[in-house]
Formats: sequence, C-alpha cells, structure tokens
Amino acid sequence: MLSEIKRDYICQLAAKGKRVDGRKFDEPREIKIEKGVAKNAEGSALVKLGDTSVMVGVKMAPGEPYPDTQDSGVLTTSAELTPLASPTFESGPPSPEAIEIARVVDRGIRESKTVDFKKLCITKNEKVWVLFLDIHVLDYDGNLFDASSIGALSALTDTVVPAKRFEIGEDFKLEVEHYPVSCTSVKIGSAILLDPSLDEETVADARLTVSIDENGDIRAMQKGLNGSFTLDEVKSIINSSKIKGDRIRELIK
Amino acid sequence: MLSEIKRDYICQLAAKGKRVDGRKFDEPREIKIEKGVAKNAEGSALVKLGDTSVMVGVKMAPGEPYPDTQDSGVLTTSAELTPLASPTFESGPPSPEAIEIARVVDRGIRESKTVDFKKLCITKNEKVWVLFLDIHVLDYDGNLFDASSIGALSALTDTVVPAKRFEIGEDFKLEVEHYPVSCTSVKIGSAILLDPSLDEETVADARLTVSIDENGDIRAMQKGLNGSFTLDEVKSIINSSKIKGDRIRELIK
Amino acid sequence: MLSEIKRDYICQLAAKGKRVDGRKFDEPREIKIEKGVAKNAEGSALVKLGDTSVMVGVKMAPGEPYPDTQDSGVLTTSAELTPLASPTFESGPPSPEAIEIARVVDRGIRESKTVDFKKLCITKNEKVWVLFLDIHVLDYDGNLFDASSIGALSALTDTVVPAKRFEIGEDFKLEVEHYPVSCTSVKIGSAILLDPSLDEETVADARLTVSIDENGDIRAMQKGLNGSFTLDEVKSIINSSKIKGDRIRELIK
Amino acid sequence: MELIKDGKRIDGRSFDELRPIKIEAGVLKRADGSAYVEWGGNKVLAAVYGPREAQPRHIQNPTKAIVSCRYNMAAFSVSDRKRQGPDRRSVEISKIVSEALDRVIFTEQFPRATIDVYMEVLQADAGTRCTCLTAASVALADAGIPMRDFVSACAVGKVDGQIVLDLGKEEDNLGEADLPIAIMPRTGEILLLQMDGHLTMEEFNKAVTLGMNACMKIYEMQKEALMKKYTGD
Amino acid sequence: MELIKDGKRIDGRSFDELRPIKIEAGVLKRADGSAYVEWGGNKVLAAVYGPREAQPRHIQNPTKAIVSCRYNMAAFSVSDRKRQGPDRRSVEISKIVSEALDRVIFTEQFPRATIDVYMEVLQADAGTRCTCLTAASVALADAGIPMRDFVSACAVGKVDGQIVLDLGKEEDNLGEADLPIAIMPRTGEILLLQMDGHLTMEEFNKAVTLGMNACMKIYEMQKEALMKKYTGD
Amino acid sequence: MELIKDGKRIDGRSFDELRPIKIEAGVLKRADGSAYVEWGGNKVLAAVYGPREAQPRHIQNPTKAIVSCRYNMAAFSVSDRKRQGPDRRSVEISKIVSEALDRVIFTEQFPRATIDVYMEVLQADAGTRCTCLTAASVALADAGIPMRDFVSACAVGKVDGQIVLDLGKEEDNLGEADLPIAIMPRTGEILLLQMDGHLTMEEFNKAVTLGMNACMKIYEMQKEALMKKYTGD
Repeated sequence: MLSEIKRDYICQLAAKGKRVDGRKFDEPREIKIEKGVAKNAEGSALVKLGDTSVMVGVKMAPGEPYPDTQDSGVLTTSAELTPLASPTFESGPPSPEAIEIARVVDRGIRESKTVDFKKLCITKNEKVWVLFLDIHVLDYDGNLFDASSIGALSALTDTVVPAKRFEIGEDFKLEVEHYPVSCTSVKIGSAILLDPSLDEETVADARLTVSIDENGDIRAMQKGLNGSFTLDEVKSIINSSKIKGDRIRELIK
Repeated sequence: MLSEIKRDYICQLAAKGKRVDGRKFDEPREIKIEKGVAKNAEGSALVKLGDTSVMVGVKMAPGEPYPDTQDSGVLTTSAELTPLASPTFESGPPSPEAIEIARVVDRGIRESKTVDFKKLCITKNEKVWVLFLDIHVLDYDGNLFDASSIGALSALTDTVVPAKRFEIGEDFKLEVEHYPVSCTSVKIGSAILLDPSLDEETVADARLTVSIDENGDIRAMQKGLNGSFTLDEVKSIINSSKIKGDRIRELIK
Repeated sequence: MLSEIKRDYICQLAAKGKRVDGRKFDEPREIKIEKGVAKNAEGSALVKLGDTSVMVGVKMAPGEPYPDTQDSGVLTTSAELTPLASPTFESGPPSPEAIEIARVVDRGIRESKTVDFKKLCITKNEKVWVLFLDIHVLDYDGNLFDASSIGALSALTDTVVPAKRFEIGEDFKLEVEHYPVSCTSVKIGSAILLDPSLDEETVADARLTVSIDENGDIRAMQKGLNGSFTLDEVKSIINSSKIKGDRIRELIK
Repeated sequence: MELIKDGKRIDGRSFDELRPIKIEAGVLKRADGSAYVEWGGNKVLAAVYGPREAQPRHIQNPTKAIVSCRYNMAAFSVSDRKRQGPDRRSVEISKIVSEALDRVIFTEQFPRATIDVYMEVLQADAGTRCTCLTAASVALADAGIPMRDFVSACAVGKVDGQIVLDLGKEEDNLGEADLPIAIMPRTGEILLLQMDGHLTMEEFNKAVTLGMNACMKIYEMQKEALMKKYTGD
Repeated sequence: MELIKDGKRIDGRSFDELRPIKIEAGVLKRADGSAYVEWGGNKVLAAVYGPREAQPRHIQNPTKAIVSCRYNMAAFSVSDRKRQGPDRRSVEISKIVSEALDRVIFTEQFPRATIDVYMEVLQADAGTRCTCLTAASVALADAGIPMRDFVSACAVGKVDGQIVLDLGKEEDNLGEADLPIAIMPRTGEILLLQMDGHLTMEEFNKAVTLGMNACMKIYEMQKEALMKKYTGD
Repeated sequence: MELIKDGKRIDGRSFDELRPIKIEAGVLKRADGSAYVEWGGNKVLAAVYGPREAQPRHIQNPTKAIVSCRYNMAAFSVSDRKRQGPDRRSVEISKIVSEALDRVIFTEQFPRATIDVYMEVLQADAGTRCTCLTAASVALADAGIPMRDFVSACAVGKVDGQIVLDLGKEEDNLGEADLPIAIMPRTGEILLLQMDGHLTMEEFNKAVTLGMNACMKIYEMQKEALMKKYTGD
C-alpha cells in the first residue's frame, strides 16, 4: 500500500516536472569522491551520491592467466551489499542484485578497455597480475549502479601496482586508458529521472544504465526492472547520460 | 489419498496380469537412442524410455590421476534432475536421488570395466584423461536408473577422445569393452513389473536394478525403496533382466 | 520455564555450598583418558569427563607452509558436534559453538607452543607437515571446552609422525613441549562452579576457561556467555584452575 | 582473424542475416508448457510450471504472481565443461530474463502464485540468452499463461567495424560490441537491452533498428511453431 | 598380491568365516538409544533420537514417522583424512540405510514424527555400511522403538575367483566383486542388496546364500548384546 | 625485530599509551544507529537495526530480544585480500561480541525482537575486535536502544617481556601475549576476556589493570562522541 501511495505522489510531482527532493529530471545528486581511504588496498575510493555511500577497494596479487588470454592480467569484481547499508540487505551469499552490479561494473571496465590488461602480464602463459575489485556498499539511498561504477573507476585511478611487495620490480601506477562514466535513469509513468533516489527507484517501472566514454561513445548499457522503454526513450536517456557523464568524469580524474 | 487410490488401481490390474499402459509385466517401454546430439561434448546421447527423456554428455580433459591408481584415467559422474523434468524436482545442490543415480551409473561403468581406464593414461603418475559423464534428466516419467545407465553407455560408444585439442596426439575413439545393460523392476504387492512408469514407481514397495553383461554375467545390482524382496523374487528379476537386456544392448551398439 | 525452575534449584543448592551431583564447587568430575583408540589416526584419544565423551584424532600429511611461516608445520583444528551427542546438535556446517571450541583449542596449542612447529618443517619454503586435529564430540553432558582440550593434548602425546608412509624418512614421535591444561568454570548467581555439568552450563550466567601450564603460567583464557565477572572472580578462577590443572596434567602425560 | 571478407561474414552470412532457426512447441510431457529451439549452434529447452502456489509462503506476493526464471547450462553444452550449479553469469541472465518475461504476463490474475520458467542450454553457440527468451515465450504460450504480448529477442553486434545481425561464436569472441535486445513485438517496446564494447551513437542507432527488425522475424517463427502444434500440422 | 593361499585368506580366515565382532548396547547417555560395534577393524557408534516431532513442519508425514539416517565418517577414521561434511558416498549410504530401517519400524504408530538414526564411523575397515546397519538396529531396539523385526547385515565378495564372506580391506580393494546384503532375520526378506564387480549366476547364488546365513549369526550377536544390557550380565 | 628500544615502543608510544582514536556517532542514513571509529590504523563502521521482529519466527525468544552481531572484514581491509563471507575467525568474534553486548541491553523490554549489530572493518590494524565493540556500543546508544551501561574495550599485551597497552600490528604479530578485554565502565564488570600466549600471574594482574584503566578512557571518548552529535558541537 505504502508503495502505491508513494508512487502516486512521485507521479503527481513528475507530472508537474518536479521531484521529491527538488531536483530537475536530469539532475544528479551531489557527488563526493575521496580516494586513498583504505591504506591496505592498492587503491581505494569512497563515493557518496547524495546519501548513498559506496567504498571500493583494489587488491592485486600475481596469479595465473586465463587459458584463453595468456598474455593478459585478470579482473575479478565482487559487490557486497552489506547489511549495514539497508534494512533489506541480508548477510549471506551474494544476492542476484549484488551479482548484477558486480558484473555490470566488471564488463564496463573489461569490455570498454578502461585498463589495458596486457600491461598487467608478468610472464606470458605463466604469471599475470590479478586485480580484485571489491565494491562495498555502506549506505543505500538508491542508484548503486552509478555509485559502484564511479567508485570502481576512481579506485582504479588511485591504484599503485604492488610489484615490490611480490619481488617483481618497482611499484608503478596503474594506467587508466578510458573514462567511461555510468549514468542511470529510471522511468516512472512517463517521466524519465536521472540518478534515482531510493524512493524513486522503489516505484520505478524500468531502469537503464548507460556508460559513455570521453569521446561520447557508448561503452555499456544495462536495462533493468520489469517495465519497458520505447526506442525514443532509450535514445533520450543516452543523450542526457552523455551530457551529465562529462561533468562526473572531471570529478573522477 | 490419491496415491492410495492409484495404488489400489494398479494392484487390481496387476492381480489380473495387467498394467495401466497395457504392457506385460516384463515388457519395457519403447526405447529411442539418438547419439551425437551435443556437438560441444566429446560424446553424447539422448535416450527416451517411453516419455522419460535423459540426455548424457561426455567431456574429457587432461588431469591428475588418483593417488592409488597412478596409471589410470579418472571417471567423474554427475546427475542433474533438472526442474524442467518434473514439478517435484528443485534447483539447488544434488538431491540424494540424483547422487544415488550418479553413483550407481558410475560404479556400473567403473566396476564392470566397461572402459579400460588404463588406456586413458597419458603420462604415468602425472597426467591422465579425466572423463566427465553428465546425466541431464529432461522429462521424468519413471525409471531414471535405466534411462541414465543406457544413456551413459550410449554416450560412451559415441565418444572421441579430444587429444588434438590438448596437443597430445591424434583424436581416437574411446573403446567400450563391455556392454552391461541395466534393467530395473519394481514390486507392487506381489507383482514384479519391469521398467516402471512414474505411476508405478510412485506406488511401488521395492525396486531392484540389475546390470547384466553380454556374457549373461551380473555386473551391478542396487536395491531401493522401503520394501523388501524374497530371494526368489531377486532371482526371478535377474533372469528377466538378462533376457530384456540382450535386446536393449543391440540398440546401444 | 523448566530452565527457570532448574536454575532456582541449582542456585538454592549453591547457596548451601552444594551441587546437584554432590560435588564440591571446585571439584571436577571423574576423568578417563584412553589413547590410541583410532588406529587409522596418527594419534588419538577418547576422553570422558563424567558422561561427556569426546574423541580426538590427529592426521598428518605433507603440505605447503603458510606464506608468513615458511619454516613451520601447519596446524588445522576442527570440532564436530555430532548429532549423536545431543538432541540439540544438528547435522550441517559447523555451528558457532563448534567453531569457538575448535579455535580455542587451536590457539591453546599454537600460542602456548605445546608443539614446536619448526620441528615439523620438511623442506623450508616448500613442504611441511600439516597436522589435522579433529575433535569429535560423542556424548554431551557439559564442559566441551575442557574435554576437547584435554583430548587434543592427549592425542598429541599419542602421535607418531608417519614419515615412512610419505617416503620422507623414518617415523618419529611428535614431541610435546608444554602441557597447558584447560579448566572451565561457570558463574551461577554468585557461585563459581568448576567443570560444569550440562544442567549447570544451561543455567549459567558466565563461563571462563583458563589454561595453565606446568610452570603455573597462564597460556590461554576465553570468557563466554552473556554474563559478566568481577576482576576478583576472574583471579579466583585462575587460582583454582591452576590447582586442579596440575592433577589433570598427570593423567594426560 | 579476419571476420569479414568480400562483404560476407565468416560463416558466409550477409550482415543482416539470421542463422538457421527451428522452433518446436510442446515437446515435454511433464511440464505445463515447453519449447525446443535450435538457433545456429544453440540447442535450448524451455519448460513452464504454474501458475502454482509460491513456496515458502513468505515469498508470496498477495497482489500478483512471481515470475521466476532459471537459466542453466548443461555441463557438456560448452567446449570447456561447465561445473554444475549456477555461476554468476547464469544468475544475472536469470534475473534479467525474469524481468523481461514478467512484463508480458498478466501476473495480477494469479496472486500468491509462482510461474516458473526453466531454460536449459544443451548446446551453446553465441546468443544463448536470446535463444532462451525466445523459447521461454513459446513455452509460456504453450502452457496457456495469459500474456499481453510475446517476447522476441535477437542480438546485434559490431564486427570488423561493421554492424551485423545475430553474432556467431567467433564474432562474439572477437567482435567489438554485442547488443542483445528483446521486444514486445506488437508494440515495439524494449524489454531487454544490454550492450558491451564500443559503439558510436550512429552505430547504436543502426544496430538497434537492425535488431528490432530481426525480432519481428523471430516473432513470426514463434507464432508458426505454436500454430503447428495446435493444428497438428 | 595373492589374496588366497593354501585355502586360507590373507588374514588367515577360512572362506566362510566372519571377522571378530563385538556388540554393545546402550553406551551413550544423551541418546534415546545407542550401540557400539567393533567388527574387524571397524569401530562404529550408532545413536537414536525419537520419535520426536519432525521439523520443519512441511516435511512431516501425517500418516507415518520419517526414518532419517545419517552415516558419517570421522575425519581420522580413514588413512587419508576425510574432510568434514557429507560426501556423495555418505549421502548414498544414508539413503539406502534409511530405506532398509524404515521397513522394520512400525512407523505408522508415530505420524508427524521423525526417528533419527545417527551412525558415526570412528575407525574404518571394509564393510562399514553393514557394521552401521547392525549397530543401528541394536540402537533402535535399545531406544524402545517398536519394530517388526531386526536388521542384520553382512557383505560377501569374490576374491581370486573364490566366493568369500565378510571382505577385509585388501580383499575389498583388490577383489572382483562386493555384495553387501541386509535381511530381516525372522522372515529372511532382503532389505538391502548391492553388487559391484563381476559374478556369474552361479556365483551370485552361492554368495547370497553365504551372506544370508552370516546375517543369521549377526542376529544372534545383536540379541545377545541387548540381553546383556537388560540383564546387566 | 626489536619491539622496544630505549623504553619506547616501535611506533614511539610509551607502554601505557593508546594509539590515536577518533569516534563519530550517527554517520549513516539508513541505519537506526551508527558509529565510525578510527583507532590507530583501524577504520570501523558499526550500524544498528532494531528492535525489529525476529525472522524466521522459530528463532524468536518470547521473553527477550536476541542480540545478533556480525563482524565482517572488507576484502580490501587487510594486506592479503580476504575472501568474501564469514571465516571461522569472524564467526568466533561475532559470537563473543554478541555475548558481551547482550549483557548491557535491556533485552527483556523487547520480547520476540532482534537487535542487529553490523560491524564492518574497512581498514585493519591490530585490535579490530575492541575497535568494533567500541563502535557498536556507540551505535547502540545512537539508535536509542535502552542500555544499562556502555561497553568499552581495549587490548593489552606482552612485548619483549614488557606489558604494554593497545598492541600495534607488529607488536601483535611478534608479541608474546595478547589480552583483549571489555568492561561495563560504570561497574567495572568484565564482559569480554580472551588471552593467548604466555603470562605469569603477576603479569596478568598488571595487564588486566592496565587494560581496565584504558577502557575508562575509551568510555570518555564514547560519551564525548555522542554528546557531540546531540549538541551538534
């Protein structure tokens, strides 16, 4: 019931072009990025997207390459929706939601060549750097896709490869080659809202995450929730993601 | 209740020497075997036993030998009672039923020397072929023991060892040395019915699976369910298993 | 309710300086230790503490050292509260209770240098002895900490390192260098009772396990349950643990 | 490896050509509805059970049915044997497929119920998720579940700089972008959309149009398969 | 290795000779019934709890008690340490042992209940499943569970071409066939029967008769153990 | 490595000196109460949810609330990455921390409820369990849970034969004894007490007094953090 009333209220506001917290439809919440917050990590970042708070840490260690990419480092991404962050999150094995977030962030880095994993090869066919990217959700007020993705990219820009600790040369900074920025919008009724808060996310029909790089090209997309989009809606979301992503990119760099 | 009524009906028919689907007591359902159905497998077979449908695939890869059989290949058998196959099958870790089927099929191959695993040694003490036999139940209308066992034997006869892919010589056909055929009977009241359908299996008191080879020798037995057999019943089941098994063997070869 | 009545009864007795089974406050139950009871183990002991019965077995095999102790053997301790032992124990993964017992016993051996693990190094940086200590609870009538800990120490004194089986020299007796003995007390109301029976343990407010070595030094402590101790109570428990531990040590040696 | 040569793709197809597709409805005895789809080298079986009471009770939704999908690959369906049990990829696909199918089912007609859709990949080539969605949609119809529309799916991709329809295995492995899409064919609404890789805006527009057109072809084949079953043709 | 020499087996036994067996009833305090069995090099403890209410409720059978057995090996019971938790072998043995014991218990007297039988192998030689069944049967009687008969079990096998009773460890590892059997001693009905290896019809007939006769001897020892407990002898 | 030199410890502290400590209350939006603590190189976040209905029902206690704590380390909080999910160490710490906190909460006021305390270690140095207990206690107060006292915790240890307060990482790894302690500061009662290593009686007496005194200092900082939040200072 509560969710029905909340939905009606959000829809009525939207019909007047308004949002609960006073933002414009295409206006993201304030973003704060703090790097280097976890000193035992090779790189880390704490990202706040309004009241949503996500910490991302990078750990690295030498390991074996995948059989089909013998000359490339390995990326392993996990997300933990810790029960601190929300009364609805539970301890235990990763939920489908956590797995989806981890996989979308992982593909966003891997497929868009954010990092050149060939540079993380130590000895071809034998030893490569394994990069563990761990997303730790601390406070959940909506839009974990963007908070996680921005946190991941920020942590990567903070990362120093710990070569010395493993006696394979000098430490060096991880090179980030592309800066694809993820922007998520939801559809509620006929309104399209960028960077949804928890309340908006709860009543949304459909969700679309779009990741755009510094050249304005699309690097990843993921549609979610039980609703649908028209093709025009998709195109319009891509456009506003491009515009807003440019500003966020400056914060990450 | 339903199961009581069903049981009464099946027993009454049996008292007149009849079965629900018109078969004779020692008459198996129609068997269809199609080999080579999964092209990513080294060998495969789809077996239909009436409406029961089981797909078996063989995958092979080099691996380490067991410490106590350093010169022999390794067999690993699994059965998955996929939830497609029955409203009572659930997702999740293998049920005791799935484990029993996999182990009975596994022993049936291993202990009866269906395959000479010494021929699957690559380098003694170091590297041997690991043969993964996966039983995938698709439609469950009774008697999974026989469907799985016939499927396994059929898939083995279809198997080509993928030596070339792993750069250890030329591919070669897996040699099947014996053809033990599994025949399952159930006891309902005092009747003994070969190849039980699901309805018959559901109301049965006891089950006996007997595997007989091409020489008429016993290669494996497994009694199941909460009821008991007399020694005479056991002997009579062995006899009819021998006779029916001979016909099924021709279909597999 | 039952537990309230039981508690009242035990408290009333305690006010008169008495216990349900007639023991004095600082009097342990009869201890029986039988070594060498599991011939497939490298060392074993069956310990009875009144009606509490625990079997401990030691298995050893060559394995890899921990990265931070390249010249030391490895200790791995597990406890299984088998469902034989109590109507409240369940099958399945180890409960927090089982984990706490295993870890307290493990630390008791490791940190108090009961065994010199450097003597269990085979080849530095490469191969060391792994010592698996398995605690198997068979009958639970209270005070598993002491029964397990005494059982572990007894099994270690019974252990012969199976070097010959792994072709690394002659078998040799495991050297036990210290004999820290664990004594557990509980607080019920204002009474402090040594070696609690199940009834006493069930109604106790707080528990303290103290492990004292042959020199009268403290080697380990673990406080448990929801209640508290005053510092004076802690000191008094340490004292009686020392006195009673000396007698138990003689039984183990 | 050169994936496009003389305007033809590695398997000889033209850029906007689908692989051969075969759809069969009602292939299993025990399931309430089922379908078998061969799509290029993919072989997929889908089964539907329900609507049936959701268990355990605390997962029941008092206002609508739960649509619960399970995507699973047989161990022998891929070249390197897959271990039994759901990996992270399967969990994600199960989730997004559930969301896509939920939209087309009149779930509000079955409060407290569950509609279970099981998809088994028996042989995998590229594009198993679209193959599974296509099969699942037919299985739902075969089970008589009331639906507001079909779900038809297809992937588009970029290979050697060229937008091509329905990626084959090598194209999927070595291509520059992959974009699976699922729509409701009657309204053209988009139910599933994912993209990995690198596409300019222009390429995206071209790709999505190509994909949506292909979905309409799939829709025709789905209808035909159901017709064939019910007319016994 | 030669397993039979001069008509004697590797441990000196004759073909139809059992290993030394010791059975004790009522050995645990907390369990409702219990038994300890040493059989050759096997040491096994069985405990029975129940009839008690089956939990969670949805597993309850309104017409009869569930008989739930758990066969478990202690980590140190075998030469190569066994990892904690049930492996596939233990799951199978637990299942067939449950089925065998269910038959002899008057389960219909305890609707909605569970009767739990726990079997722990503390030291393993060949033949643990028969040892466990033998112990479990005594523990059930010790717990006062109403039973229509006992369960008595023994294995027979083929070694160097010869049918022999109650295989020892080397015989089990290197022999040509293994046939564990369990019967209800009063009626001779067969409750458990497994076979692996290779037996002609003739050999099977010989083996099964040898095994069933041995079960009768086990039965006498089981009765004696219970008698001893209740007479305090 | 020499851990004490010229009467100073490896990080320059004197024997009875705490590491720098910073406590902040009410740092999370969604949690009912929360606290953030930096203690030397430890960074810890604690959140409290409840009292809320315990689920599933069969775990409810009809006479009092359950206090359920979960200690968890982020994968990146330690030098060698920690795998996700509770290891045995975390399970033990969660258990003893639950027991310590249970004592100070008026659990009898909330029958059938659960009070959940989640502690996340984001950066670990030595002494995370005491840091977590300290944070949890502040988070409970911030959540308005009725408490009979605070919980204040600190570890003492032995290093190079010397009793020292609040072990740092090298001291913890190479020291001779570690003794974490938690008390109710108003009464001085001991809620948590563990010891590993080697202490004479005399050393124990010295250590426990040093630790309890330090707990009183922690208590002052805890109160200050709460004051700061509520006065907005």
